[in-house]
Amino acid sequence: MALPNKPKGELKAVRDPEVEEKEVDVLIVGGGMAACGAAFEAKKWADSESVLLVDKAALERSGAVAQGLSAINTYIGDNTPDDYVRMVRNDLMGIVREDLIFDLGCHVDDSVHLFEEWGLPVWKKSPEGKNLDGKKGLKQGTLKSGAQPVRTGKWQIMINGESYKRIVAEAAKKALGDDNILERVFIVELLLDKNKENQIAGAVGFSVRENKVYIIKAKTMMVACGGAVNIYQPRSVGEGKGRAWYPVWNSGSTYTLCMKVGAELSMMENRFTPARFKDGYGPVGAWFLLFKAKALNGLGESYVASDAAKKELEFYAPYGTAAITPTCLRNHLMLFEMKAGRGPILMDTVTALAELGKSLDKKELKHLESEAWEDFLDMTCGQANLWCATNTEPEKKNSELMPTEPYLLGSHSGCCGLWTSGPDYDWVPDSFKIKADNGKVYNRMTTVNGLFTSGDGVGCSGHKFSSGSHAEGRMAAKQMVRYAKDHADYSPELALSKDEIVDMVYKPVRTYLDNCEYTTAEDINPNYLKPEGMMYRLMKATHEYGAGTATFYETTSKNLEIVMDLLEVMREDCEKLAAGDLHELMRAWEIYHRIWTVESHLRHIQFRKETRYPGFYYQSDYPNQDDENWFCFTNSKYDPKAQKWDTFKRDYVQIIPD
Amino acid sequence: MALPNKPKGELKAVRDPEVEEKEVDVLIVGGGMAACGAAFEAKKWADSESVLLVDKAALERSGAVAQGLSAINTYIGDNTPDDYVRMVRNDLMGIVREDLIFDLGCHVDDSVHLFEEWGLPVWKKSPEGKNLDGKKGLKQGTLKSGAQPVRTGKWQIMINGESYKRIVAEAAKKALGDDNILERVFIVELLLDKNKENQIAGAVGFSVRENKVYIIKAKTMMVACGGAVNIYQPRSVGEGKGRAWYPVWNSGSTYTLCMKVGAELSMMENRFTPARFKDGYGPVGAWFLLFKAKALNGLGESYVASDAAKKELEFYAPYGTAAITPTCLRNHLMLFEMKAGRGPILMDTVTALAELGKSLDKKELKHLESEAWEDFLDMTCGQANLWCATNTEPEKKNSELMPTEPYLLGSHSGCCGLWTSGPDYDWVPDSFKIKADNGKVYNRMTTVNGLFTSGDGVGCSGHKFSSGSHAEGRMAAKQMVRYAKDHADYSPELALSKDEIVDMVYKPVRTYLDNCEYTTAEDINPNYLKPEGMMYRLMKATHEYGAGTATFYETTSKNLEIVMDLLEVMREDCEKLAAGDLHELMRAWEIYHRIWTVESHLRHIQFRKETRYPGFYYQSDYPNQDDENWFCFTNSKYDPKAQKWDTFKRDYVQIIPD
Amino acid sequence: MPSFVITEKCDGCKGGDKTACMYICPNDLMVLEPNTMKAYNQEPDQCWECFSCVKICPTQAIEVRGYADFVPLGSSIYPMLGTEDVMWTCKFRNGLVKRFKFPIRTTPEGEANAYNDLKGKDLESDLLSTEEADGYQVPKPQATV
Amino acid sequence: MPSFVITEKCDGCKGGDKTACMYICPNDLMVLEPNTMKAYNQEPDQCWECFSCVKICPTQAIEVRGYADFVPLGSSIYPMLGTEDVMWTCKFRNGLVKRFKFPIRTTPEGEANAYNDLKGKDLESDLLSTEEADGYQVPKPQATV
Ligand SMILES: Cc1cc2c(cc1C)N(S(=O)(=O)O)[C@@H]1C(=O)NC(=O)N=C1N2C[C@H](O)[C@H](O)[C@H](O)COP(=O)(O)OP(=O)(O)OC[C@H]1O[C@@H](n2cnc3c(N)ncnc32)[C@H](O)[C@@H]1O
Ligand SMILES: Cc1cc2c(cc1C)N(S(=O)(=O)O)[C@@H]1C(=O)NC(=O)N=C1N2C[C@H](O)[C@H](O)[C@H](O)COP(=O)(O)OP(=O)(O)OC[C@H]1O[C@@H](n2cnc3c(N)ncnc32)[C@H](O)[C@@H]1O
Ligand SMILES: Nc1ncnc2c1ncn2[C@@H]1O[C@H](COP(=O)(O)O)[C@@H](O)[C@H]1O
Ligand SMILES: Nc1ncnc2c1ncn2[C@@H]1O[C@H](COP(=O)(O)O)[C@@H](O)[C@H]1O
Ligand SMILES: Nc1ncnc2c1ncn2[C@@H]1O[C@H](COP(=O)(O)O)[C@@H](O)[C@H]1O
Ligand code: SF4
Ligand code: SF4
Ligand code: SF4
Ligand code: SF4
Ligand code: NA
Repeated sequence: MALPNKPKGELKAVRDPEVEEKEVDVLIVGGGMAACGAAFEAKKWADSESVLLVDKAALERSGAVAQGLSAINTYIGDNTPDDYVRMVRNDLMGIVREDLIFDLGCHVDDSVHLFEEWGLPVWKKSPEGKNLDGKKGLKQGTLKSGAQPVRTGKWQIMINGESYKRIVAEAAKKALGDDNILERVFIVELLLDKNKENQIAGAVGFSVRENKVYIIKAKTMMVACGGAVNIYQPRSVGEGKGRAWYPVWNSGSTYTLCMKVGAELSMMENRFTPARFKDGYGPVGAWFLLFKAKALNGLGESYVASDAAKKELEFYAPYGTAAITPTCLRNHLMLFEMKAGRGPILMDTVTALAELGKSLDKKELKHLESEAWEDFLDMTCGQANLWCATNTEPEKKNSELMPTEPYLLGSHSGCCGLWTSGPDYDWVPDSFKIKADNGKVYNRMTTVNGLFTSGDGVGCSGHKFSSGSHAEGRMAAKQMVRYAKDHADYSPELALSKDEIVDMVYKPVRTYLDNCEYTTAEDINPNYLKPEGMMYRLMKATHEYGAGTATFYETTSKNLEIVMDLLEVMREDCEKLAAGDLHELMRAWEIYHRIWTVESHLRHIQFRKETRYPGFYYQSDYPNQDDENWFCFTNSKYDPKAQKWDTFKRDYVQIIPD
Repeated sequence: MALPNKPKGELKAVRDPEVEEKEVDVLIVGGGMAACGAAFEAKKWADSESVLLVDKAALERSGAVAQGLSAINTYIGDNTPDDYVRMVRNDLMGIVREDLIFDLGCHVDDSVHLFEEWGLPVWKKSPEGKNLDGKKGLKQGTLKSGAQPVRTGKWQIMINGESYKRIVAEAAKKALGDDNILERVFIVELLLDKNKENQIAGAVGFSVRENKVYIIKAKTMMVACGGAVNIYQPRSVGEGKGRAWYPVWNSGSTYTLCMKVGAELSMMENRFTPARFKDGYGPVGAWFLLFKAKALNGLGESYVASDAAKKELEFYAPYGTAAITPTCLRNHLMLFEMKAGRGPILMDTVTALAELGKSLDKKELKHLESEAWEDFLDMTCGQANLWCATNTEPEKKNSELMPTEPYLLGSHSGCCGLWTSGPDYDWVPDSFKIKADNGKVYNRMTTVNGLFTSGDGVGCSGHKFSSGSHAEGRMAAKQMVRYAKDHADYSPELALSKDEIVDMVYKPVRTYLDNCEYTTAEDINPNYLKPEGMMYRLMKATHEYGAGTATFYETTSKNLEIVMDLLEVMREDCEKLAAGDLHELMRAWEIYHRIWTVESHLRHIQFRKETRYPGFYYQSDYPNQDDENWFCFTNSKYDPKAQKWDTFKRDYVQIIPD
Repeated sequence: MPSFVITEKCDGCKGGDKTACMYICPNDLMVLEPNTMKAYNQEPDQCWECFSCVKICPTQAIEVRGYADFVPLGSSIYPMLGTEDVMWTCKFRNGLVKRFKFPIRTTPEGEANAYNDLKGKDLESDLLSTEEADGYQVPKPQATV
Repeated sequence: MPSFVITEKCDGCKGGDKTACMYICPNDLMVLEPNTMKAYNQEPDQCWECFSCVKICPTQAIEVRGYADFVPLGSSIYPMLGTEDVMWTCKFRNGLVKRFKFPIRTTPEGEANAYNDLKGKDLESDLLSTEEADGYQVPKPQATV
């Protein structure tokens, strides 16, 4: 254990890494649903343009869909994009970018049809109205050919999605070609062009497999690194802190990378804290929607049906009184019970299955049971093990529900992210169109020329989910090729030298090597801090002051002041992050990304002097919605030159009528 | 890192330890304030009787006073024991054992006088009413000779207490003799006599320095292993979980050891959650009482002076309206602010020091500053470093306050513990006198014949603090000698064989050795669980369901049911605890002790259907005090033969008039 | 619920230059110890229990045991990933065993149609390549405010 | 705020059979690594920052750095324990240094009066040995209910 101190990982970091320099036309950062969409689409439009994709992990299982998914939550089908906009708008309490959402609604089904073609098993309705799994349902034909999916809600369709990501990645890899894909390279910072103001020029990163720094120049680039997890203390703090609902490896790179080159953020206050099965973080949607289960409070009451709940929802009309209660308000009602001392909240699986069982024969019942288990096994395996470990047969024993710690994401039922252009249609207000240097509008381009995003990265447009993220990545890919062609004679130049870049990327390694022998314990050293320590520090600060679970998601102006101070000191102390091996070097950069991301989140909460999303968070000094002053987008921008933040309003414009 | 798996510690555990058998008349388990008192006193009364003290650590710095203390919180001086009873009774919301408290008040000063004689520096008032530290104050003479201490409150006196424990331990060691002291031996279980019903016969433990099991027979024994810490998730969960307010190494051994042989517990629901400087857990008493600082809410208001606070306190009359607000209600008011969204709570050190500064010259001001720092440096050093790290000069920057996670203890401002006899005076009600097998009453004896406790171990009698614990240990020691003499012909016999005992004590080692090679990672193995994992499990369960900080100290009947189920499963899984080295073996037994202790705590909370101590915990289904049904002691008893719990009421009897 | 490697079963992927578990873990947790040529999880408290390593290991050497924080000992779930289906064996703490089989894909591995020959035409339109090929028309809002 | 050992300063207590830091830690954290003969804290997250090891180390090899969870880097506090006083040096993150000296004991070490010659007389009374010697009278309640 003691001296000589040894880096823990098997891949020790050295002081002077190799450097590999690359130059491409189009760069895709990330390898998740959106990036795989982009990878599939890009070459269809590119001619001589080169495309490179860089993922910190292996495409086959990287990102949020690593485990699989049991449903595709966005499939328009017989619905209209107009209704899709209405649903998303209501769920997000009114303030959304309807151009982006409508646009997504127009294209998402094409991706779903591809998934099915590639081999993703999609449940079908039999002519008799029975549910068929994706294998048995093959006989009904494809969705594209008119077969009926199994709908849980109006927008969701069931799949057998264990291999969802493998299938999507396979198509992406084949389309882009292995030579154009770098796996296990973590992108650390983006770089602006040396000569052209506000123009993206490249990205730098490093390999977690060998001591190598990558410097990649690109004319245009999409950053789609998913959302941010482990920015708040999770509900389990030992080994179990791996068990966040969203994948622990998404560390806010999307937001941090883009904001640090000056891209404008929007609605970063809109965190997402889903209600989930307690501890296992298993999904609840199928239980509520497919199995029609009710949630009970500690007194055994279906509290959502109570007069108090109805009154509470009326207070948030029109959102609260809509046919589908917004996600945040569903949490709000749950928290309302818990705070009133009427916890815990239980999902009444017993009654739900008994009710369903009344109209089913034995075989159908067995099938139903299997569906319930698949819902977990397809995307939250550990929840299934928790049921096994606690001898929970859902037909015999109810399970507890609990809202999770907050996440930042833009593709699920949250909508934080970057401010981007939407489609360049005439019905889209001018204020939503970002003009590039050449005066053109590029769909899903951020306010930095040539810098695109999609999936969790695009702000003001939640409820895209896996399918929408894929489609959006494809949209962005096409636009990037267009951008590259329009800027054929632009040749990116970096302001930093090779050495300066290596200094930056490998700083934690050098700090480690310079100091590790000073003490007898590798992790406790006054001259540096390991990323794990900083992770705890970040989580404690946000947990306690930033409306984490410690306070039932409440914060106050004074608490926000405190946490902003703590974050400033954290950023200072990040100069002393230390990494002894390549894995730890990744952790160092991840925590750095997390700190920046959550800072933007809290700046937005601080700026928006109302409580727009009760159930997601409460600003106790401004406990109500305040439409008069705050029915608008909250945007912010970090100025990389001045190193200063600006937070400001942008007008909300309604496009689709109520 | 990977194979072959190696125990982490330097002292590997072997399958078959040495065994050392001992037999003494009087056994002292523990080496803290109470045990040192007992060690000082025992030989003064013993003739041929042998006495042995066993401490898991080194007396010089073991127990709660390891760091030192800056005050002696119980010194009667010019006050009366009668008033002392009134103060303790009011602080603990009415239900206390007045015989025990009065008795303690009669003897505590004698210990304080000894401390001073031994060399503990005690602050003195100069004739001009100035504060003199313990060195300068020497000229004033001793307390015993009539010198005036520096009082913070009515009961507390200031000391320079860095070496408090070293001094007290020195006297204890000299009095008992090094040969009669075993350090670094952890006691695991007590054993009853094979032949005599309900008679203590011995204790078993092991050395954390060599592979050796101790089997110690004794006629009589005192268990004084302090209270229980790390039974609830602390406010910092990374490295910082070492920073509990009470010392992390006190693991509830007192309660578990005694309850497992059938000793009756009382008022185990009475946890203690002190308000402290946030994160550093520095003491607040001196700030409130000596420096006259006020606590402010997030709006900058001195909330304790508000009408709302007054109303709240009146609701808890007569306790709430007494001159000194009870400790739990002080927390309650603080929580009231935080829950109402008026956090954080700040100690207004700036105004307090400015006010004091008005009447002081420069030198006196400097001295005052030094007093403020000493308050931390004498007993919570880390708080001083936190001030340094956050550039907090108390005259310039206020510091936040926060109630801690719950602890179980009986000597500070909490009163859980064992049901014991008090003194055998005629004014003591018969129901408080436990008759031993010979019909005699032995002061501080539990309901098990020959088994004594003191300090944190004695229930229903808080506010003893360091001085009272020492005095109480002395009282118990005298009674043990008396018991040993009265039972001179009793020769303890154990029901378990040597092998059975070794099997029990070393079970975690054998589980480890049998299974550790199955996986490539020493800590992750399906066939066992490391103590650290179990610690997180315990802490999460109590944190969330047992009125931990997760819920602002609230629980409900349903949540209590859940946590009782979780504890049962934990006890089952304890069969699979694994330890690769001697340090880990101690951790295994500690977590086992913690689980039992906190189970008794929660059983009491479950039984007492009222909320007697708002600010310490809330039973939301019974949110108010209910004098009609619950103005009584809540007691419980685990029957070691039947392996069953019983929880019941005992009458409160008032002795000292209001 | 961190993954663990069963010592006897792991063959270090036969000394290949990247091991399957190390290749796949989205969180870069699995590594090979070069002396013993056995894999281990280097940061169990960052394991998302995604089972990617479990499913890919050619020797079934990897399993998962529930997070110590809240999962009682004694249960297990284990997936056998085939080409068309996954078969889960779920063992309860109390001994109950449940088995479930779910389809995972309807085409042979490697056969996803990547439309490598498809070339988009109108870069200025808002159509995706396959939409364009299908002759899809982008809808307009039925009404605007 | 776990303790740490400065490699160069620790001499393993000169190879004595128990080292000072290991002897004193109330939580059994300090251990000696036998190959290098240097001490280390084996469980930093259970360190109560009691400074017992810091104060006792004969070579001033042990210091403490604030818990990563909430203590910014760059400050330190350090005690020098004498026979009569302790001298604390407190360095702020911003460079400010404060020094404090407090008395710790008023008698020479080892000279605490243990009253080894005192023998109690009346085992049936409620008096402690020194109370009995002083002729102390146990008070009775001024009044009872
Ligand atoms: C985790 C999760 C997610 C979902 C669900 C359950 C669970 C448990 N549910 S349910 O709740 O309703 O049950 C869904 C469901 O059933 N149906 C559905 O359609 N979508 C669901 N989601 C949402 C979708 O998964 C989500 O919308 C999309 O995946 C978002 O796509 P995208 O924005 O591309 O993010 P990603 O996580 O897939 O990919 C991120 C990629 O970035 C890489 N990366 C990250 N940082 C990087 C860096 N610095 N450098 C290089 N690469 C770097 C990652 O490796 C990854 O490739
Ligand atoms: C931790 C702490 C405590 C206090 C304070 C601040 C802080 C930060 N404050 S302020 O808040 O007001 O600031 C006090 C103060 O200023 N003034 C005061 O008089 N008392 C204060 N206390 C309270 C007293 O310290 C307390 O009342 C007494 O110490 C209680 O004495 P005792 O009941 O003997 O417990 P102990 O902790 O001293 O000793 C326990 C011993 O048991 C050993 N042990 C434990 N388990 C064992 C096992 N299984 N086998 C063998 N040995 C096994 C330990 O090693 C130890 O020797
Ligand atoms: N109680 C509910 N009412 C309506 N929609 C829900 C409910 N619960 C979940 N959903 C939706 O179902 C999908 C999956 O839900 P979840 O499992 O919560 O991610 C998402 O589109 C949710 O918005
Ligand atoms: N557990 C729940 N919590 C909050 N809202 C719910 C819940 N279950 C259903 N709802 C809402 O209640 C309405 C009717 O849902 P259902 O009864 O499931 O069809 C919908 O608006 C749902 O969003
Ligand atoms: N605000 C207060 N009012 C009265 N007594 C207090 C207050 N704060 C602390 N005390 C007492 O001061 C002593 C030390 O307090 P503490 O530092 O809180 O342990 C204990 O006896 C407390 O009961
Ligand atoms: S995939 Fe399996 S066999 Fe290969 S290295 Fe990992 S654990 Fe060993
Ligand atoms: S279960 Fe998933 S996160 Fe855990 S080690 Fe395996 S691949 Fe990595
Ligand atoms: S007390 Fe000091 S010198 Fe001795 S072993 Fe410990 S650190 Fe080394
Ligand atoms: S500071 Fe105290 S608890 Fe920490 S290692 Fe030193 S003696 Fe042990
Ligand atoms: Na499946």
